Amino acid sequence: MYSKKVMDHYEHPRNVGQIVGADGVGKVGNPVCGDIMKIYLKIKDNVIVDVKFKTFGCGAAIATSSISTELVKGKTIEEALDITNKRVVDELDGLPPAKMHCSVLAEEAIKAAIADYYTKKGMSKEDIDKVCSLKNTVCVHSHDIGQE
Amino acid sequence: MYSKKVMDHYEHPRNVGQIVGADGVGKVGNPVCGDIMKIYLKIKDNVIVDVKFKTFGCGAAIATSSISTELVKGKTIEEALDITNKRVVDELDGLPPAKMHCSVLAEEAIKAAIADYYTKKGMSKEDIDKVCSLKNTVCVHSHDIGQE
Amino acid sequence: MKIKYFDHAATTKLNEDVLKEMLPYLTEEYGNPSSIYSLGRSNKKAIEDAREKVAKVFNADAKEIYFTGSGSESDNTAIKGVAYANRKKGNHIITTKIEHPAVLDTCKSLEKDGFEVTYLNVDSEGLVDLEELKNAITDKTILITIMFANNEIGTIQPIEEIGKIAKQHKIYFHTDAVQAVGNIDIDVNKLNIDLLSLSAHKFYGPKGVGALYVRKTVRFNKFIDGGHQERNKRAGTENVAGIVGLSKAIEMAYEKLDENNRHLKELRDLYISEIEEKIPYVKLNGHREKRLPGNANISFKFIEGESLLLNLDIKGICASSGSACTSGSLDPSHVLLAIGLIHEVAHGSLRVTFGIENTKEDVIELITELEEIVNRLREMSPLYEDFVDGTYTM
Amino acid sequence: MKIKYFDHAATTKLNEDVLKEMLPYLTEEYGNPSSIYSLGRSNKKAIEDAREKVAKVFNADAKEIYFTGSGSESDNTAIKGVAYANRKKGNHIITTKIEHPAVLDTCKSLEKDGFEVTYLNVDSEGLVDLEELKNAITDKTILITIMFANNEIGTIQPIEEIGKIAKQHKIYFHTDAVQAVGNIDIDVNKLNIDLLSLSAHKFYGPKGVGALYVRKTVRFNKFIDGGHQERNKRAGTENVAGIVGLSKAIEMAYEKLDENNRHLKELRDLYISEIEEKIPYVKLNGHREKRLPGNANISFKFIEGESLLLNLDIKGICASSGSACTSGSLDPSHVLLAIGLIHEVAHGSLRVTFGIENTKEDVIELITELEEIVNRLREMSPLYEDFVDGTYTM
Ligand SMILES: Cc1ncc(COP(=O)(O)O)c(C=O)c1O
Ligand SMILES: Cc1ncc(COP(=O)(O)O)c(C=O)c1O
Repeated sequence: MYSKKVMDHYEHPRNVGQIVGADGVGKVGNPVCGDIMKIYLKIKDNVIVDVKFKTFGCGAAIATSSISTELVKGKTIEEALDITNKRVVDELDGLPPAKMHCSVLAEEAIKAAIADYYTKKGMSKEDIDKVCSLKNTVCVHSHDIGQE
Repeated sequence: MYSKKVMDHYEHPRNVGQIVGADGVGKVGNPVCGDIMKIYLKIKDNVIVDVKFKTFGCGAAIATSSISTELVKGKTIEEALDITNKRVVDELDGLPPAKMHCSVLAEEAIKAAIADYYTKKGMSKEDIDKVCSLKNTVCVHSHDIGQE
Repeated sequence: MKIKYFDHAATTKLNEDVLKEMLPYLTEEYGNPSSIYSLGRSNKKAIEDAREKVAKVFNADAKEIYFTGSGSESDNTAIKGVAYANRKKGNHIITTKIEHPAVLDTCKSLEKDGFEVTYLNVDSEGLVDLEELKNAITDKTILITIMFANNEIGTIQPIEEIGKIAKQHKIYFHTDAVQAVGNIDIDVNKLNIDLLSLSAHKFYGPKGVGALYVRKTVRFNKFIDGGHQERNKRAGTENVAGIVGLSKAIEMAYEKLDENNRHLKELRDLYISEIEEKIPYVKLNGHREKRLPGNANISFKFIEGESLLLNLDIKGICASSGSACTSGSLDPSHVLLAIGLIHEVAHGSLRVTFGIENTKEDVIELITELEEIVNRLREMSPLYEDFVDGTYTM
Repeated sequence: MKIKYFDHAATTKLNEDVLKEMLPYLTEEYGNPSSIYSLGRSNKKAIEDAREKVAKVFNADAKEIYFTGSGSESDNTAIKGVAYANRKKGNHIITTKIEHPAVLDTCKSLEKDGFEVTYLNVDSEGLVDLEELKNAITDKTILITIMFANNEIGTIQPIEEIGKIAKQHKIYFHTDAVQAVGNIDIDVNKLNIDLLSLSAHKFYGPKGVGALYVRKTVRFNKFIDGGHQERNKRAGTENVAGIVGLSKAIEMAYEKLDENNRHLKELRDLYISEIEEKIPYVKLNGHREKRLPGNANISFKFIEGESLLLNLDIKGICASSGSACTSGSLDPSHVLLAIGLIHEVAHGSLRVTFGIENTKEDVIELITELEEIVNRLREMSPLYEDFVDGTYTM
């Protein structure tokens, strides 16, 4: 089902926790769907110097959160915004079709945290939306499409 | 499926053959149905002194023919006419439901042979029918009724 | 790593004695039961002996037992078979919201074909309301199909009362007893059951073979068309080894029913009481007493079931969850939602089902592992964080 | 007494290597394939590997293979599945008069539900007429279902030509290949087959497991409703051991296809030529060349098949007959009647089907026994007496 890489990440998730006084916090997902990701960023001179996450969700949700924190750590904000869900999936050596939405959630969580950082900086909502291109994640699993 | 007795009779059928110059010959059944029984009787002083049969048919058809010849041999005609299909079945320690019609055929074959004997003696058809109560056997197996 | 298996409601390990009885039919006794030579007849006899054994367990007649390819096929055969054979009498079927998909989806198929189906509610412990059942009956009702015991929460329905109601109204009563058989004493006459489904692999028998009890007086259609096997009610060369295995397994289960039940209940009650004592924010799902002897379904709040299962798997522990992620659908278990759980609590459910080979030591180990894993997952749960912060309640 | 088995069209003995592959799934590998822990995943993988193996044989994709509980279930699934899913396009189905009951009775069921079925004739050798097929096609035709090779007389149909016709008219083509699989090389793409049924126990696999190939583009309904197994097309916990056995057996059959075929044909041709030489008044049923490598169906005039079988059984010889007495119906085999046999000749048919473990010596022994038994039964046959007397001809 899951790749070795996914299993390694849900068994030993990296950067679990929270950052008190974080510069940006993103929270996406919905308890009704069974997935919530929360990402904390510490940003210095446009660089993500620290990152932590908390996730309520399945193994894939934990693994995508974990790998995403690794991917953004030490990166500039622009670099972090470039990380797509596809990149997350590739880094994990693939995800089952039914779990693709978790990678989307991870991408969104990073963007939401950066948006929060921009908001705190006083950027307007429209400008943030332009930069972060935030979608609204909804309860849509891709199981049935993927399986047939 | 078949009792030991039935298996013994189809394996070692008694009185197989024909009697040249028989006093009575009965033939019942229908090749279309897959059962034909032919019984030859030698009758002296109202007693069946010899009997032979030939049968085209399944194991039960052969076994019922065989046992019937044993049952009538040495009997008076009246005693032979008293032999019912039930008696044939009992003597064979039972038959599967689907094979009950074979025992009916055997009863009919004996009666047909006796009727033939009476005919040769000049008895009228009505009188023979009264004595022998011959039915017309038709292609009706009792499988489906028996199995449900 | 030694596997610790607590998922006996999913399937069980084939009993060695059962396999031993099956093996001749996987080797020298290979004849087709429909063949008339001795190699065929001995296979036919094996099937008929198996039928006797199964019938005996339920106080039924051997002619009332039909072998199938699974519990699901038994359910399909029973429900579609009765529905189509009795369509002239009526087109209404009553079932519940917590049936297994083999019943629920069969009912949904029938709805597409002109049947009307009432899906009864259950209360917070998973029990149907007998008054609601009575009120649902119309003069078009031809079948009541209500499961004996639920596969997720273990709740046992008041089958005898349901049977009485069905009988009073002259409506056929089918029960999906896939989880009950092997765990509960069942007399189809005492309970007024007209049709009953079972599946061998739930009681230490082989996978891919089931059975259906149908009372002699019930009219039902053939489901698989073709040859005359199973008294012309289910076509297909018989799975002789499977049928022999089913019959041996059911015989063994009922020989030791009381003993096994005592053992399972002890493990179950130990587990439930220890978890409730040691881990906060948990909820037992299903009825506390009217439940399968080996079933314990508990929701661990603030965490999600699949990640719980995966962490248990790492420790070699097998269990199951009603989380959406393991159900193959968008929603968590329809059963947990039907008993009124909110989604996030349903997502955090863990079903542990004990079996005869489990020991007290196994259970204690399970509890220890669970404590640690639940703690760790809560530590990484944003829901738990919010709960501790006072910004979230469930 | 050592059994001499010549009834491989009825069923075959499970191959020992196949059983060996199955055994882990009857012992330690007992997980439910739907479970997410490793004991479940390994079972899921075993099924997916089996699917690959089966697909490879037919030049198909693994996603086009579905496992079922029997050849009969495959036939029911294919025909009912296509019929109900494509009802809006049309309600007409074309089949033949010589199909197995699993196809014929399924078609009859559909007729009761508003479908129209054309039953094509066959010639005296059991072949369908392609012109008759073409003429039968209407703009309501949604399915052609014609068996690959007949189970009684062994005749092999012109499948490639039928496939072409079906494709030209954009009609789905299903073939019941239960007797062909393991004996004939089948490429579903080359032959334009859209659906294909098979049953494991016909090629030294286990009883109670079948498979269905369905081309990706075919719309078909689920037959057994319930869980999501088999990509949501066939509910029920999988018969993992059976599926693994099926895949191993089919793989082995096709590895040695040519070699096995040469052997079977040698035995078959020896049998047919010797019987025709040594026993008068016999008739070969089916096509002399276009027939299954192991099939020889010969009518022995003036005698009845069941008594022939019973006499063979006494000698430990297993074979089969189209006599009414062994078919469970009033009439002899519908196949033998369809090729124009009169009833009494049909009653006297003997089907001998050779298998890979049979030897030339076995065949010679069979012929010797047959000569003696046929003679003895003719001596006690009133039909033969009449024939000798000149009062009866057939
Ligand atoms: C041509 C054909 N179709 C279908 C079947 C049915 O297969 P099964 O008995 O495995 O259901 C058989 C075997 O009896 C067969 O020979
Ligand atoms: C209550 C219930 N009904 C039906 C089934 C279906 O049984 P099977 O998977 O053997 O078809 C199951 C098992 O999954 C079950 O628990």
